[in-house]
Amino acid sequence: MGKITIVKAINQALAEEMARDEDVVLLGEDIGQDGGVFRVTDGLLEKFGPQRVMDTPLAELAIAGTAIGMAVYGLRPVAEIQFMGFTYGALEQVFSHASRIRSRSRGRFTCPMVIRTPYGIGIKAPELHSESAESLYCHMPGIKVVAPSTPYNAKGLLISAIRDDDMVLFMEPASIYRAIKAEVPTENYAIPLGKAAIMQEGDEITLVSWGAMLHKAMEASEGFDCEIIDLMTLKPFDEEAILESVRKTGRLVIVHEATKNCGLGAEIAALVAEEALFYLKAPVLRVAGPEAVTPMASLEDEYVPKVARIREALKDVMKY
Amino acid sequence: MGKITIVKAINQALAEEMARDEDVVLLGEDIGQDGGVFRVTDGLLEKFGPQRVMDTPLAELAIAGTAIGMAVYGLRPVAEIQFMGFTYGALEQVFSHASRIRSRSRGRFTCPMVIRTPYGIGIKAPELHSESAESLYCHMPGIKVVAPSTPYNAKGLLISAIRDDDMVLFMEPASIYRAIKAEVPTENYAIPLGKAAIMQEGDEITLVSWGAMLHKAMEASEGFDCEIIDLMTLKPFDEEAILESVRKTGRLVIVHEATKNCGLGAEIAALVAEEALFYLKAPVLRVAGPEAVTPMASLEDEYVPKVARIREALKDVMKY
Amino acid sequence: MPLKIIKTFDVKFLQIIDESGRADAGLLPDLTTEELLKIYRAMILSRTFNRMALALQREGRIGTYASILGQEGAETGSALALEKGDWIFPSFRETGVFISRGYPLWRMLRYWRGDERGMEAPADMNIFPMSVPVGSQITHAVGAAMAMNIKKDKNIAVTYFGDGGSSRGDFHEGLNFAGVFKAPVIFICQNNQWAISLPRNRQSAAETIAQRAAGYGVPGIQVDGNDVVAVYAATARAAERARAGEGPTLIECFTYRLDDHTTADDSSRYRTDEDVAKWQKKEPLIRYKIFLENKGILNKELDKEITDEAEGLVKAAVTEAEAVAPPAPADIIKYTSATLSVRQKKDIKALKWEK
Amino acid sequence: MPLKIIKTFDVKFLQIIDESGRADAGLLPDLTTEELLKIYRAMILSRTFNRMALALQREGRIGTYASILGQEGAETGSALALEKGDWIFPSFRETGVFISRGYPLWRMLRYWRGDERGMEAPADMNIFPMSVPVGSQITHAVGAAMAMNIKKDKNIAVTYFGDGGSSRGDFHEGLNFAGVFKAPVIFICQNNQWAISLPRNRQSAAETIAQRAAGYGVPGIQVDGNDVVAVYAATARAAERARAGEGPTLIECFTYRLDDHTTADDSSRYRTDEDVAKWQKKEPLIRYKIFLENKGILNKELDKEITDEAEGLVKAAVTEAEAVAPPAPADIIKYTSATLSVRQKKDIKALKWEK
Ligand SMILES: Cc1ncc(C[n+]2csc(CCOP(=O)(O)OP(=O)(O)O)c2C)c(N)n1
Ligand SMILES: Cc1ncc(C[n+]2csc(CCOP(=O)(O)OP(=O)(O)O)c2C)c(N)n1
Ligand SMILES: [Mg+2]
Ligand SMILES: [Mg+2]
Repeated sequence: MGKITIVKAINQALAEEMARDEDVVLLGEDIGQDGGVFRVTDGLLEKFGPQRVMDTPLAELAIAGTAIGMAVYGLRPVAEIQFMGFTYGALEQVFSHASRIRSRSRGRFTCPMVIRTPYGIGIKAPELHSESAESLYCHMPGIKVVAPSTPYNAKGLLISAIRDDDMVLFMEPASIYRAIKAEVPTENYAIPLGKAAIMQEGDEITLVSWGAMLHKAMEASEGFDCEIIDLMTLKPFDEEAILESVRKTGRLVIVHEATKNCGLGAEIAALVAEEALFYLKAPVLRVAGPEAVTPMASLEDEYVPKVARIREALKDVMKY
Repeated sequence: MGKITIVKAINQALAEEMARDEDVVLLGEDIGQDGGVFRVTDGLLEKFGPQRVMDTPLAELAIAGTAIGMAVYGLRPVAEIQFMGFTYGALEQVFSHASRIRSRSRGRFTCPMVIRTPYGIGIKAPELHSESAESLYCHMPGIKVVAPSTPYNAKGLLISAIRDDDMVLFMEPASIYRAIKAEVPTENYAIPLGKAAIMQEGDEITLVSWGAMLHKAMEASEGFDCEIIDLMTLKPFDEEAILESVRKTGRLVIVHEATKNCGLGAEIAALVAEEALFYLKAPVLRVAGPEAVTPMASLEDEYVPKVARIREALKDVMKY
Repeated sequence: MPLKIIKTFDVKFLQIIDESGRADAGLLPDLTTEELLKIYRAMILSRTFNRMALALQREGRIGTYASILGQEGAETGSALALEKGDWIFPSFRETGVFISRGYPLWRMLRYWRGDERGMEAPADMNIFPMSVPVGSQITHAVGAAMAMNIKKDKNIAVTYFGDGGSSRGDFHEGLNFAGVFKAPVIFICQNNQWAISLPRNRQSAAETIAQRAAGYGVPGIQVDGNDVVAVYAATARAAERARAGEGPTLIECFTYRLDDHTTADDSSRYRTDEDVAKWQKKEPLIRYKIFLENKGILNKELDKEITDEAEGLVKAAVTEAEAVAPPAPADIIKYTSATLSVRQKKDIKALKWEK
Repeated sequence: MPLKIIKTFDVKFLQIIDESGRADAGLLPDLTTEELLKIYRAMILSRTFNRMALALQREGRIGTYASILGQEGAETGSALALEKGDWIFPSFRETGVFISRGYPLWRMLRYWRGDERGMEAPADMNIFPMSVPVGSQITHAVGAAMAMNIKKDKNIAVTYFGDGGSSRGDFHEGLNFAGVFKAPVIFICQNNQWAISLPRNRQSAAETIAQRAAGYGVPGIQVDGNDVVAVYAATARAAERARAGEGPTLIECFTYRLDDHTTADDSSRYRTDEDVAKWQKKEPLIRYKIFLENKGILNKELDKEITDEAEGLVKAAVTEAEAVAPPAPADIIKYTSATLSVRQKKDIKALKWEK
C-alpha cells in the first residue's frame, strides 16, 4: 500500500497487466520516451521496450484503426488518445468497427482493446482539451465506457478494462489526475465493470455522478441525507443500483459536466421515468453543462457545475 | 401543386434555393452526373453546372471540411453524405469545427452549411446503410438537427435549413423516400426550425416521433386517444409542445428506431421527468431499437420498432 | 546548394502477359502447370459465382450484389500468391479473393442475403469480414501486421481497397504507419477506374495511385490488373519483402469494373457502352486462356471440365445457402459483446425473442 | 511494355540565403529595401512578442503558450508574400503569421489567456482562428479556395500545419481535393522536426514531406524554412500559380522548434541540448541580419530602433490586453448559434448569468 495519485494508479495497472500478459501492448502519441503528456505511461518504455510501448505518428484514426487490427490478431492493445476532444477523429473506427466486429463476424473475430483518454474541464488547457463526450460513446452498442473517480478504482477498473473481451473506452478525469492521493494496494486487483459503488448510504436523495464531478457532488451533499452513487461504468451502467436507491429515496439528482441535452444524465432520468416513476417524490434534476460548447480557459469554471449549483438542486428536490 | 415523393420534394427545395441564391452550392459523392444514389439531386448538374454541383472524391472528412471552408468564405454549401453511417468519418469536422466556429471567433466567422444524409432502416442495403445516429449530433451544441417525415415538411424544412446561419444536419428517411406521395406547393415556402407539428390532437397519450417512425406511430395510434407530435427539428426540439401536451395527457410514449440507450428519446423523457413530472399518470415508455448495432438486411425488420410494439406500449400506458 | 534536386522517384508498371496472350519470358514467375491451372480454376470459379450471384439477385434470392466482373485477375492473382496463415482485410468487392482462398461459397451467398453468419470465416481461414465503409479496413491490416512483428510471427497482412478508397484519410494514415513501423503488409488497390459514377481522373489529379507510395517511404508499383500473372508476381515479391522484414508495399492493380457498381446502380447514367466495350477486350480471362492454351496446358476438354466443376460447386452452394435456417433475431443482441448486459436481457425479453 | 518506368519525379530544395548570410544572386527575389526591412521588422516583432509571451506565462499572466522560436523565417516569409485579401487557416503555432499580417497583438494575448475574443479577427483581416486539433484546418482552406473559384474571386487560401499534421488523414484528403478542383490554395508545412516528442524520422519513413505532393498531381517543394527569403520566394511563386488558375502547391519549410513544444512541455525528456545547439546556429534571424547588414540596409542604429519599436508595441499590447474586462459568462452560450434556443434561455436564467 501507499498513497498515490490517479496517474500513478493507472501507470501501475498498465505495468502490472503488461507484466502479467505479454499480449498487452501500448500505443499512442508521446507515450514512450516522453512518458505521455500527463506522464501516465512514465517508465513503461524502459520497462517493456519499444515493441510494446509504441510512439505513433500523429493520427488518431490510425491509432484506433491499428489497435483494432492488433486486437483482432490476438493482442490486447491499450491506445492512448491525448485528449478526449481528439478522439473525434477516431469515432468512425470505434463506431463502424471496434463496436461491430464481433457481431459482424458472429464471434469469429473479437476486439479486446482499450482506448484511454483524459477528459473534462479543469486543467486550463487550450480548446478541445476539456471535452466530456461520454454520451456519444454510451449510445453505441458493443463497447463499454468507464470513468474512474479515485486512484483505487482507476487501477481496478483499468485492469478489468484490459481483460475485457470487447472494446472499452477508459475516460480519465484529467482535473483530478494528481489532485487526490489515496491508498492503493500494490497487488493486482480487478473491479468488475458494470457495477456502481455506493459511496455513501442515504435515505432522502439519490445523487448520481462519476469521475471528477463525483467529488463535487460529495462536497455538495454535506447536510443532506444523500445516497451517493459513483457510476464508474457508464456503459452499461448499473441500472439496478440506481433504481434500488431511487425506490428508497424517491429523489434523484444527476451531476455531470457534459452539456445536458442528450447527455448520459438523460438516460438515467429516462430509465427512472420508465421503471421507478411512482417512487419519485420530486422532479429528476440534472446538474450539467449548459447548451454550449466547452469554453476556453477563462470561462471554463463557469461552465462546469459548481458545488453551489449542486446544492441548489439538492435543496430544490427537498422542497417536495 | 402535385403529388410528389420526399425525394422529389428535396430536389425541388434544392433547385429553388439554388435559383434564389447563387451562394447555395452542392457537393458530395455521385451527386452530379449520377444524380445521387437516391436520385435526390437528379437534374441539378444540368441546371446549375459543375461549379455549383460538385462531384467529389470519396472522402467524407474532406466533404465536411471543405464545406466548412466554403461556408466561412460566404457560400451556403449543402453537402450530401451518401448514408448516415458514413458521416462517422466526418464527425470530427462537425464536432470540432462546424459547431464551434461562431463561438470560437466570437461571431466573426459563421458556418451556414447543411449536411444532408439518408438515415434509417428499411431499404435492405448493406451494413452501415441503416444508421439512425441523431442523438450523437443532438448532443453537440452549435448545430441543428432536422428530420422530415413527409414531402411537404421535407421541402419546407430543407429550405429553412439552407437559410439557417449555422450548421444543420438534415436527416432524410430513406425507407420512405418514395413510399409517400403527397401534395406539395410548387411555390417556395419555409417551415421554421425548432417547432414541432401536432399531427393529431388527443387527450390521453402524447405520442412523439419523427421521420419514418412517425408513420408507424400514427398507424399504431388507431383506437387510442393520442396526441401525435412530429418533432421535425430534433435539435433544438420543441420542448414547449411536448410539455404542454404531456400536461394535458399525462402519458408519454416516444418512438424512434435508434438504439434506446442515450437516444433522443432519453432526453425527451428526462425533460418531462424534470419539468412535468407531476402530470405523469404512467411511466414514460420509449419504443426504440434494442441494445445492439443495426443488423444486416435479413434481421433489420426485427430490429426496428414494429407497429405491434408501439401498440403494446400504448396499451401499457393506458393501464395507469 | 540553392535550387537543387534532392531526390528522384520512378513509377514502374508491370505487365507480363499482354492483351493478346503473349508472355514476357524473362518476367514469367516460376509456376508449375498445376499452379497455373489453380489460378485458372480460381478465376473460372470466381466468374461463375459472380454470374450466378447476379442471376440470384435478379430473382430476389439475394440482396444488392457487387459484381467483380473484369477484376478476377487482380483478385485471384494476389490471393493465390499468399500463404495459408496470412491475413486478409478486404473491402466489399473481393469475392474473387474469398473464393481463391477457399472460403465456403454458401457463406458468401448468405452474406449477400444480408446474413451476418456469411462473414463468419472458418477457424483456420484468416479473412476478415468485408468492410463496407470505403477504405476503413486499411488500418486494420496495418495493425495486424504490427502485431505480427510484435509476436514475431511470419505471417503477413494484405488489405484491398479501390481507387475511391485511395482518397480516404485511412489510406494515408495506414500507409504512413506501415512505413514507420515496417509492418509486413501489402496494400492492394484495385483501381477499376470508377468509384460508382466518379471516373478515376476525377478521383485524383495524380496519374497513378502507385506514385503515392514514395510519400511514405514505401515501394509502390502499378501492375496490369488484368494480367493475373503480373499481379501474382508483384504480390509474391511484396510478400517476400514483407516476410523478410523489409516492410510494406503498395500495389496498384490497373483494371476495369465491367459491370454496374452494384445491382442497385445504373452505369448507363455516367459512362458509355463504347468505353466498356474497349475494356471488355482487355479482360483478364481472355488473355490468360490464350496463354495457357499456347503453353499446351489448357485445351477445350479440360476447360469444359473446369467450367463444369465450377458450375457444380456454385449450384451446390446455392442449395446449401438456401437450406440454412434464417438467423435468430436474438442473435442481433447476443453477438454484440462477450456477455449480455442487464439492458440486453430486458430487450430480449421485451421483444419476446426468448423466453 | 513489361516492367517499365512510366513516370519520374524530382524533389527540389530551395535555399537562397545560406547559414552564413550569403545569398544566391540568381535566385534572390526582387525586393525593395523597404520590403526587406518589413520582413525584418515582422521577424523582430514576432520574436519579441514570443519572448514576452513566454515571460508572461511564467508569471501566470497568460496560460499555456506555444513558442515559435526558430520558426520566424517560415512564418514571416510566407505571410508577407500574400495579398491583403487572402485567407489564412493556421494551426496554433503561427503567431508569427498573425503578427506579420498585422493582427492586433492584444488579441493574441487574450487568446493565450484563454479568451475566445482573442480570435475575433478584425473585419478586414481574413485570418481564421487557430485550430487546435492538429491538421484539421487543412480542408477548410481547400473549401475556401474552392469557393474562391466558384465566386471567381482573385483571393487565395493558405493553410499552415506541422510535420505532425502531415500524418493526419486531413492532409491527404485536403491535398487530393485541392488537386482535383485546382483550388487556389497553398499548403505550408512547418516541418520543425518535432511533434511534441516524436522526431521527424519517426513521423514518417519518407525523407521529405514535399515528396508527397506528387501523389496528388500537385507541385511540391522543400524550402529552407530558416531562410526567410527562400520561403518568401517559394510562397510568392505558389501564390502566383494559384492566382493564375494553376492550382495548389505544397511547400515544406524545413525548420526547427528551438523551444519546448509548449510551456507545458519539458523537451529535455526526449532530446539533447547538443541537438538544439546545432540548430540554434541556423536560426533565421542570424543569417537574415547578416544579409541585410552586408547589403548595407541594416546597421546597429536602425536595428536598435526596430527592436525598441517592437518592445514598445508588445508592452503596449500587454497593457491593453490586461485592461480588457473579463469575458461575460453568458457569452459561452450567446455565441453558440445565431439565435438562442429555449434551452439556452433557460440555461442563462438558471445559471443567473442574466436577469
Ligand atoms: C465511407 C463510405 N462512403 C461512401 C460509401 C458508398 N460507396 C460504396 S462503394 C463506393 C465507391 C467505391 O469506389 P472504389 O473505392 O473505387 O471501389 P469500387 O466500388 O470501384 O470497387 C461508394 C461511394 C461507402 N460504402 N463508404
Ligand atoms: C488531433 C490532435 N491530436 C493531438 C493533439 C495534441 N498535440 C498538440 S500539438 C501536437 C504535436 C504537433 O506536431 P506538429 O504538427 O509537428 O506541430 P508543432 O507542434 O511541431 O508545431 C500534439 C500531439 C492535438 N492538438 N490534436
Ligand atoms: Mg473503383
Ligand atoms: Mg512539428
